[in-house]
Amino acid sequence: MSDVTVAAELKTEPKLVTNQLPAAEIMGESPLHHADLESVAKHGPQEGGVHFHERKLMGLLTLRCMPSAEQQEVIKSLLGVALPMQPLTSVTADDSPIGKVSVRWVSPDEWLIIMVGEKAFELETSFFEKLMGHYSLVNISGGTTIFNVSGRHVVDMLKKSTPVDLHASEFPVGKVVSTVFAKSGAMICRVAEDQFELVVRRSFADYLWLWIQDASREYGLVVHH
Amino acid sequence: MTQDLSKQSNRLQEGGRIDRAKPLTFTYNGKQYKGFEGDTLASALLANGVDIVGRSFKYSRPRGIVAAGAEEPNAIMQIGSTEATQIPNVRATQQSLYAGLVASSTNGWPNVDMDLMGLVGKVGGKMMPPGFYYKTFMYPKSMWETYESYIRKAAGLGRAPKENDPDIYDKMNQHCDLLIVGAGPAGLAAALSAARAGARVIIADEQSEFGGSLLSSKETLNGKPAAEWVAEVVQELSGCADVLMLPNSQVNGYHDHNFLTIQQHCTDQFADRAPNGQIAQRLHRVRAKWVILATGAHERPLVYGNNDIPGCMVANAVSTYINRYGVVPGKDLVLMTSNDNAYRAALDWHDAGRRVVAIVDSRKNPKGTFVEAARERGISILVGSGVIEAHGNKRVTGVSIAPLNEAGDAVVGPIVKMAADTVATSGGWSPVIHLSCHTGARPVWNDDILGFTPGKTYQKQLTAGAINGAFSTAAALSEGFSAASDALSHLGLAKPERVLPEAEQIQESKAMALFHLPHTKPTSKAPKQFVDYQNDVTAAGIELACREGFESIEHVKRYTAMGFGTDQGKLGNINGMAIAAKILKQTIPQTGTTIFRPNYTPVTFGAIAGRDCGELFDPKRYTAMHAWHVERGAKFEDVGQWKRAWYYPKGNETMQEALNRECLATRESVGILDASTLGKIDIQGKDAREFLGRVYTNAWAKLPVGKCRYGLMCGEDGMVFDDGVTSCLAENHFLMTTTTGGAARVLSWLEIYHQTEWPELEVYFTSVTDHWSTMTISGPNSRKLLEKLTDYDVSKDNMAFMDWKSMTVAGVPARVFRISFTGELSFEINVQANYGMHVWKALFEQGEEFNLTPYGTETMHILRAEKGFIIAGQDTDGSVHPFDLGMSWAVSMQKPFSFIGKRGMQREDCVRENRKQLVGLKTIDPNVVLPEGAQGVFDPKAPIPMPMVGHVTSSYWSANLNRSVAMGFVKGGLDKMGQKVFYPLADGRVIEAEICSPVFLDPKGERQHV
Amino acid sequence: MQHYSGFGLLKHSFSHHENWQRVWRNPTPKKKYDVIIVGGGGHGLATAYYLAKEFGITNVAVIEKGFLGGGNTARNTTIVRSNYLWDEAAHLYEHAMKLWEGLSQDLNYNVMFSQRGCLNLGHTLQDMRDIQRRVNANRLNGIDGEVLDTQQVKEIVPVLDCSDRARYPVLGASWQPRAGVARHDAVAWGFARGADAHGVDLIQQTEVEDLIIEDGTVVGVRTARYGEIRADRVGCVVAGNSSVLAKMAGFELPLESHPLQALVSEPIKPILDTVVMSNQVHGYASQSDKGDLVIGAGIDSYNGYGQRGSYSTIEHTIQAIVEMFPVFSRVRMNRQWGGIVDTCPDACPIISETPVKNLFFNCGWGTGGFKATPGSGHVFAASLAKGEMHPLAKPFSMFRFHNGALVDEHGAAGVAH
Amino acid sequence: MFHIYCPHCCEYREEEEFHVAGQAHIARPLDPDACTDKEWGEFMYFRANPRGIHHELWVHGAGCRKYFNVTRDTQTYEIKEVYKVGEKPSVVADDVK
Repeated sequence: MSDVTVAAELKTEPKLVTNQLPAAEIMGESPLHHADLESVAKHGPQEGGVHFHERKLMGLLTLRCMPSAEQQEVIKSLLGVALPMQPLTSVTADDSPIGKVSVRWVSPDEWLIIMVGEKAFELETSFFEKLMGHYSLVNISGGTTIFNVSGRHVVDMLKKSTPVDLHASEFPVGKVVSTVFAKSGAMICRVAEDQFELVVRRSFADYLWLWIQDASREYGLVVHH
Repeated sequence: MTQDLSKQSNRLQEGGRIDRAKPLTFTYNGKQYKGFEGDTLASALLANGVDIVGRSFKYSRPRGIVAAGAEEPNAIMQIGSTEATQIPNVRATQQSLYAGLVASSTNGWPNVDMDLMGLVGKVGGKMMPPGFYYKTFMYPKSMWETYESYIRKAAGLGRAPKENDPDIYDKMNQHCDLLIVGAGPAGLAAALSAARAGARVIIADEQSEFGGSLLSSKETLNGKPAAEWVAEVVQELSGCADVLMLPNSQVNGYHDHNFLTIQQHCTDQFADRAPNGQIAQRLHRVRAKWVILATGAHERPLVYGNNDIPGCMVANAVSTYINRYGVVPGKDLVLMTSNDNAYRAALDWHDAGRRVVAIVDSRKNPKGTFVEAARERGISILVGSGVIEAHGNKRVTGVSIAPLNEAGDAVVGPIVKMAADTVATSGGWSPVIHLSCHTGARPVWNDDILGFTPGKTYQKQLTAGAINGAFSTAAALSEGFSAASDALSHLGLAKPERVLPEAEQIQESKAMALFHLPHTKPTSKAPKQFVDYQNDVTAAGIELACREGFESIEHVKRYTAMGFGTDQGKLGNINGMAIAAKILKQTIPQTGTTIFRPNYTPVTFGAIAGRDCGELFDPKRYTAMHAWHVERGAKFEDVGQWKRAWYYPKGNETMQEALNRECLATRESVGILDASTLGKIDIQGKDAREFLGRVYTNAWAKLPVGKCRYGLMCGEDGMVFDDGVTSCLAENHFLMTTTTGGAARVLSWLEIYHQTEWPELEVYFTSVTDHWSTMTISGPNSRKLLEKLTDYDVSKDNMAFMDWKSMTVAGVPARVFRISFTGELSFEINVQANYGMHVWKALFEQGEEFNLTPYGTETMHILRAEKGFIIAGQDTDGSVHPFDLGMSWAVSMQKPFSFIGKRGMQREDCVRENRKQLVGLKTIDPNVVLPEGAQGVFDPKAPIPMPMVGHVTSSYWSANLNRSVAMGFVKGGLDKMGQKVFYPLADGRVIEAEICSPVFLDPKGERQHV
Repeated sequence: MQHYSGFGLLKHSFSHHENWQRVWRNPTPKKKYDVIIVGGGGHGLATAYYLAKEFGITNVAVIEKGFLGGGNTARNTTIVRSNYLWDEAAHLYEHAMKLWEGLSQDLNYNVMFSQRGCLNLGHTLQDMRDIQRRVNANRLNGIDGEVLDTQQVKEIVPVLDCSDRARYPVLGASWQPRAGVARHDAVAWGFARGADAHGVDLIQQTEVEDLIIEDGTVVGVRTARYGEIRADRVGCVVAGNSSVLAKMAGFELPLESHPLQALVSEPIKPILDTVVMSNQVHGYASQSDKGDLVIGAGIDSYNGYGQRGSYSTIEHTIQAIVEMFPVFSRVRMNRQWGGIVDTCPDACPIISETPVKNLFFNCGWGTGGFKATPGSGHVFAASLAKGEMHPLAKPFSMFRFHNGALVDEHGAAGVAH
Repeated sequence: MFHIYCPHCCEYREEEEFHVAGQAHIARPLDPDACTDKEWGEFMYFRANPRGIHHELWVHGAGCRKYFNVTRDTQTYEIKEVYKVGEKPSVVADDVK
């Protein structure tokens, strides 16, 4: 058994890249569409220790790669920011070729790239055209959504939900972990002192939304739209 | 201050940590009593002079409160003011008193004070030595269940509620540098030191207030009452952001790698139902870098005749009730001790203004600070003597005292009887080593302190204070500080300054090893001398067990049930071991060691379950079209965690009517299935094709771009575990589908082989199950329907069977796969899931003219069964290979790489004759549907056990064929076409069926090729 | 052997129970035995008992490193049932069931075998298919069994939540009326007492440190306490430690030793009369004659000889129990513990000859050991006595893992479509 | 409850995030077709199952989804080391040194 090696020969791989979004007039339904967060936000409590917001219909791409120096350079030019090679770190750039982008380390050969939904195909295309060698880039926008949770009790709520240590000394802003969340999973990124983003799978979104409501109950949950 | 303390006959006018300004009314056994805020239920009962709190399990003897904490064996109560809020088996010594508390004793009939079972216990008790039930109730054989029903009548302490629990319990995951268990002097000293050094600290204590032993003694620290120092420390700790203080919280389990569980009582200390939706209890799941056990010690009572009569108590409990609760639990005290420490009980009793009849000390020449203090007060001390028996029935009325020999194991002089209503005893202290045992550390006996101390541990664990035998406050403080210093240096944190309060200097003379007091009669004939109160284990019982050959302490415990109560032998285990050691003529360490398992004290099931119950028990996974299915009135089937539409009844349709309608509509026009739950894996890389060839049984080398292929996946044993269609999206790009239930397993399967066996293959796998919504339109009109929604040419010529194409459907970019699980012309439309509902609804808008009919998993099953298609998991069970399934066409033995499963399916047993093979089954009576799971036989007249030849895996009523269809395994079935199989059923029917091809409909496959 | 009876108890009560005989001797081992059984748990003791009683071989020693019945015999959830799917397993467990039914009388020791029935719940359509399949197979194999619907289940266990509220509602169950529970310690002690009475030497606190093998044939064992003890045949019945003994003999077994945890509640008034098991929800429970709810947790997935498992396993089990029995939410868990179960890839035991002549292994019972105790002991005794495997044991040869003739009791792995 | 250091995430995580995948270093025979039934059976089923030092394969399932090896004492449950797939353990049992 040997470790995974990178292909020596660099060329564009024959893969299928297609735009998956319809014209703008067709409205997408996010995984929490049925929960009608808009009216919850309007009619629900406006004060509380935990705030919740679904960053819906974002563009999310999974990049799998063991990037060579050359590939890293290309990726940097496409993303406008270097891939975070340190485990459990993330980077963001506001002025990348595809606008605001966040790149999160998932594993030594995996990153999650988050941008606005409309830009995903553009980035996929530029990768396909520019990045040589072995890699895979997969659009998972439809299968994923992002919960933004914040507030003075957000850490308490998260402590009920995940076994990772969220203390600021262990989990600073910018850190990202994939972990257990209740009986499902989530990728958790601390985006500010008291603000986290949870990347969750579509089919589990309703369960996790129920869970978060339940875990936030004693602190008061404010939903934003 | 004078309060109306009427009826609280044992309450002192002052003193204690109770708030006499806050009287509380509570109910015990139907009668109302008063206590104060700060009381436990036990202290309030004692204040009111309640003697009997229960009846013993086996002999039904009256029992009173013995202790003041977690070690209490007798005061086990039923609590709850309503049916739904009943709590069984609450230890009264650990339950805070609150207004309106309703408690009752858990056994005794008709009640604990006048218990008729007690008579039975007295008469029958003689016939109930340990293990008596192994020796009787055997004859006649048929009578055991009758005997047992009587035994069961006596079972149990409290009762479960009959209604569901209205409370909620939750959990929190905690991480810390240092978890300190116990907030007595050692724990507080440790916490203070660690907090000052900036460590992340959790300190938990089972009591409602921090302070431990300091709360129940009259000791001073820095010349002031110790409680003042406690208050200062608590104040300082509560100002530290990284210190979590958990009173009312039992650390109940110490698991591997410093994982501990803490049960925090949030509201159940104040109410039997959490007010206003609050959390009743919270379970903290703690991962600690270091742990300091500062769990203290429990005082051991002595074992003597009738030592269970109410009024017999542990010495320290007497002090605790006086000093902490302002309750003197009696009038006339006899203290029996083998050590100095217990003298404090007599001093406290005396200082509370009640009479100390005598201190009976087994030692010849006690001297020390407390002994002198007793002498100063003029308390009579009988040295070299022992209380050998208590007298009384429902309360102690007196004691027999006798001079003892040097070893304390024989009576050597005349008996003196004295009147008293309370006997406090002390045989020394047993360190609370329970938690240290949980991770497998074996305790070691320490002769100096006459107790077990924690053994070698593999955990990052330190111990401080009485758990190590450092019983004095000064020593505990010092050990607490030292343990914290050690932990901090391990953690790389700065060592704190040593700032400890000045404790009193107390001289104590050496304690004597005394556990079991002799009697003038041999143990077997003496009045019962209880070791384990809750399970009625006596010294005579232990001796009998040893005599019968149960010599290992584990045998003794199991034979007598010692230590198996809800107190887990906190009071009795060491005494029991000492008694066994003596009769076996061994030392205590030779006899064995004492082992404790989680929990330290019992933990509410609800708290362990946390929020993972009811609606949140397990995730419900939904597809993007779920809301539509709900609106359409679908019934759902649980498939793994998914909620899948099962069928869509209309009006008053029965299930079968709905299925018939769905099946016919699909074959006659067009039906639609939400197939989004199928697992989907995006596979990219130049070696993707090679990889597929290794994990599937068939060939993938030549699958062209734009084509789909069905594949079987086997384990290394050659047995089928999943199947699905994989499509070639581009030369180096594939989309694999898996079964709904197998998705996660297949992805792991691919990853483990890639990461550990074939890392040289350039390929990546990414799950896209949730990314695509999948809707299958199936039936002769499916093309016409699709044409209405797309401009793309979906004609047979442009899009052949097993082709896939990119196109726009209802305005949404889609990948459409012309594959079929029904045998009909079918298109599987995949769109980005955020647009699944849009396309689904558009299909229905356009599908009206074709009577587009939604169908669920059941109709899908029927339609595929008509075609003889298998479902992995239903038609396979991990014991069948592709050849057993008659699917040799899906295996390519010629591939260069020995694919997974190839070698396994060629083992001797896999290629033998007469294996069970999957075949079609046609019932002779077409109207009879074989039950799935029916077992076939060739000879229905054979005697039981009948040789079985295989079971029915799939069986349905086919509305399309107007007859039943079935598949099942039959031994050698593929060679037995046309032969009969018989299915004897539980209801006596025998169904006859003929072996046939599993393809019941359209054997040439013409319908899907149009 | 002193005969036990109610009359005996009465008689002995007049002499303050001072004259009860020892239940077994504490002998010093001889130099040589016909058969040595390594392992003094229920299976080993049963083997010795039947060797002596049924097959007349009394020159037998049972060598136990700790105390009799101190391993998995002392650590299980005491369930006895025989409703296994495959013929080979069903016949073996039913053989045990029949022995259970007369065991107290045979041993003159009340093992408190209580046939209060066992329900295996079904929560999914595939569960119900599997239940039908198993019950039909059981019936044709002469084993009692019925398929019950939700209402029938509710009638048998009123405290079970059979409503639609449940995450996985109860769709039905299989029901084996003859199944039940027995008093686990008593089983070991009863067999030990019976074996001792027939002359078997029970050697406790004696660890086997090596197997003595000469020319590919086992000739005895080496112990720390007594040195070499020779024997014509050696049977190893050491459950979780089987791989350790196999290593001494120079071969591997298809086994993994895992922690299996169990727990009891505090005693409560009788509320659950039968054994209730659920695979889908992952929990099983019964109530003892003392009132404890006896609850089995799952196997921890890692190998472990520490008699401890992970807390998450306990949590999942309690979640399942509270989900099935919401009224137990306020009952409290008293104690948990762990055993070491030796699991086989096909969830069936190994009762087998080995690559070493005259060395036999009886192991791999996984979670199914207790219920098989008398049957396992009986067929192993027969095999040891004749030097040839008993017909019921033959399908359970370790060599089935070479030729592929597994008896896969895992059954249907799960729903998938 | 184990606390396991993931060599890819480079920090300790809770056991709930991991799954064990059996004994480590069991390589699939390179030429399965040349194996006897016995050899193939031994590859699939027969295991050392030691009491004491054990090398096992774990996967950080809820985290980075990478497989890695753990050397663990099956008696005390101490984790002696973790190392990546393809690497060799540095801690081995006394009798295999």
